[in-house]
Amino acid sequence: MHLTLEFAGGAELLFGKQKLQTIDLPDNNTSWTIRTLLIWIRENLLRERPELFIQGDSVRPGILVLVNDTDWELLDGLNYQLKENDNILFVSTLHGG
Amino acid sequence: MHLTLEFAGGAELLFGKQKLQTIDLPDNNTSWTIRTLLIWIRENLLRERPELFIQGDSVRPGILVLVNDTDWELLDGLNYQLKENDNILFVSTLHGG
Amino acid sequence: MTKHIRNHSLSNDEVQRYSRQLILSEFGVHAQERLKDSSALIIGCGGLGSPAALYLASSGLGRLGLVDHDNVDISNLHRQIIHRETTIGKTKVESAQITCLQINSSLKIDTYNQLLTYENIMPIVKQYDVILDCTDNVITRYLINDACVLCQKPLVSASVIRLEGQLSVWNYIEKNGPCYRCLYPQAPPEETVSTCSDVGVLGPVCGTLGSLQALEAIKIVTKIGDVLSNRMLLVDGLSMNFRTIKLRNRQTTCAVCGTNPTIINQPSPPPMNQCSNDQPCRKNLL
Amino acid sequence: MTKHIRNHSLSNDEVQRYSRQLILSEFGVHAQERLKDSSALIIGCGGLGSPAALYLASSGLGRLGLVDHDNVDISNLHRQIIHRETTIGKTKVESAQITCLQINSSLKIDTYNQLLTYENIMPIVKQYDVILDCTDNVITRYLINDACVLCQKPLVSASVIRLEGQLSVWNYIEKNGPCYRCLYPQAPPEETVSTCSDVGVLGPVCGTLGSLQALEAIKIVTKIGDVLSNRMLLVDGLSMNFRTIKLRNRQTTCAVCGTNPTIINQPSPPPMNQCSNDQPCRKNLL
Ligand SMILES: [Zn+2]
Ligand SMILES: [Zn+2]
Repeated sequence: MHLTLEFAGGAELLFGKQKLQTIDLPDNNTSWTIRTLLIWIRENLLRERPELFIQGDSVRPGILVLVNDTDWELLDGLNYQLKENDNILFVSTLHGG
Repeated sequence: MHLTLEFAGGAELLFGKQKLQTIDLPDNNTSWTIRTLLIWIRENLLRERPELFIQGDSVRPGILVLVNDTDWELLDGLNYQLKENDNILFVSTLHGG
Repeated sequence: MTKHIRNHSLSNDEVQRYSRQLILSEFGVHAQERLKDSSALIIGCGGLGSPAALYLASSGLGRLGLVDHDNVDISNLHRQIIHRETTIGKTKVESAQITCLQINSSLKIDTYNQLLTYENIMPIVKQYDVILDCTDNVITRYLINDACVLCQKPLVSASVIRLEGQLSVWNYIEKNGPCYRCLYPQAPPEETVSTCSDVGVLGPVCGTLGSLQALEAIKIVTKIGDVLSNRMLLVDGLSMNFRTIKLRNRQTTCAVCGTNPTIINQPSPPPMNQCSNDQPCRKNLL
Repeated sequence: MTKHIRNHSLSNDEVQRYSRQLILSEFGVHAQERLKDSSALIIGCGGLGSPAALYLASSGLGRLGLVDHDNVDISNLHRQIIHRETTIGKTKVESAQITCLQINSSLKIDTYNQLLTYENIMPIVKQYDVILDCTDNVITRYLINDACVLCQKPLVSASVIRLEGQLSVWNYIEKNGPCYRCLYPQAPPEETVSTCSDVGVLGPVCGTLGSLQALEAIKIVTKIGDVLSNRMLLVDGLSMNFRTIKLRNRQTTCAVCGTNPTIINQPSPPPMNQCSNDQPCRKNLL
């Protein structure tokens, strides 16, 4: 399954400063969800300090997850079933002023 | 054919101040192009002063035409063949400061 | 123009000064009058607060509140365009007030040269129609959010770092909008939070976001346009990528704005995370 | 930090003042030095020019040129945040200079209290590394564009009206970018052109676009980030809609920047349209 992953607000620092990457998840019998995507990201992409991105089976507090520019809370959250060509944006909240 | 038309930079004033409208062009044997779309717009949507939007078979100078956020000059210009669900944006250039 | 409109409360000077807003069809005399009858509180007179204050001061707003407990430092001047070399060492609120009055000497300005606390914030926030969060740390952002929810005030919040910015309006009741806690019920781990002093920021990014905060505040009090609630604008100044994302509504489970709030009488610190080294982080960041 | 970098040209004061930029990993000492060695020309000290000048003045730019033939008027103050009640009646360039020097007294500023013409513009434009079009009429925009192409200068151009804005960088050779004429070989019919004096404008929209102009100018001279060339940013402040559109490249048929240009020695008026009442419109709008 072909997806675009984006990182912003500093989250990209955990991914070699890459703000955008396209990935291909192996097709398997069960569908991919954000939950399983996070596991895949942890195992395949996270170069640094996983606890700065993931907490438990979700993202750590302060990271907002968007699917096609929509808050995952409006979709199924961790259980959202990914679709071909979905765009998943992980944006870390900024606090500076 | 279902299309989204958008107007900005003041061009919307010629269309009842509506910045966005969805339209359905009748399916016919020949495909729709921007050229024929402009004729259709002139006949069906333009309420005011057509010469402030159209000049000859094109848009008047100062109006930029975008198809799916891309300059029509990078596509086929007037001859661009419209596709289902295309977004056509007509933006009038601003000059104020 | 306004000569044709009777019974408006604008003086001749005001008609001249605001003429470019009065003739604006989306704005006009009535919006200008609403603005004149309104008040805004800017919390933080730094990178975001500078342009926000300058544009609100010049717009015809009736009363402007300015909060900051800091003094002007030379390292502010690369981006905090409301301050001057001659105000280095002065309190930021006094420095900001001076510049605002130079633009608009009849503007009513209240200054609060103080740290906001769980005890003092609500009596201040209550006095204004719209609040602008132009601060620079996590704890204060939760503090301001809670106060705005408890006092029923819309909160125009922006944040910037490096060349990025974020903007949203919290607690916009007219649209059942979320508050800050609706999105972030828990504070981020301290190690993931950067400040402008740590990693830097470029001035014009502050100018962009602060100007947009002023714009949203004006739209809120004059009731024109589409307020940026239930949406967040993400700005990346390096790539010039502007993106608007759709956000959740007010959350029934929210600790401060939900149906069974636990935060009721005054703001509360957010639930803190364990640091990644498994030590609790309870720093007083105010 | 900079103590570890030898052979930089920044004074101690500058290191302190610009510290938040020096620590910015995308920026740093080298970008700050490039900025210090660079110059920018702001044409128009009004709604757009005000924030653009304030942010360029505070950023560490080496030399700033300011052009405007007008005097400060009370109707400017609702949006032109660089001017003051006390500078009403002064020339805009002097008024702007005063404020810029208050932020950064060591900034070199050149002021041009004059109308730009086909004859005088090129010798002025030649002296700067990047040009900012903050003007308010069609003819001047073509004039500036032509001069920038002929002098090989990148042109950061913005325009605002009501609550909308547009921004692009013209003649950015590094990306084979288009110039203004590449998009608009013919001037629009006079009747379709509105001015802020006719239909109005809201201050913070100017703040947003002018800040972004300063940002683009800084990116161009320091060579960081992705310059907004071959793209245009459309801003709708009423709906908070931000949209980036992809533009054509430099056009080989362009009258000034194409392969067989007809505009060679100095700028030229654009081809004018017939007015809708079939009278030729050849007003001198300068
Ligand atoms: Zn809430
Ligand atoms: Zn050209």
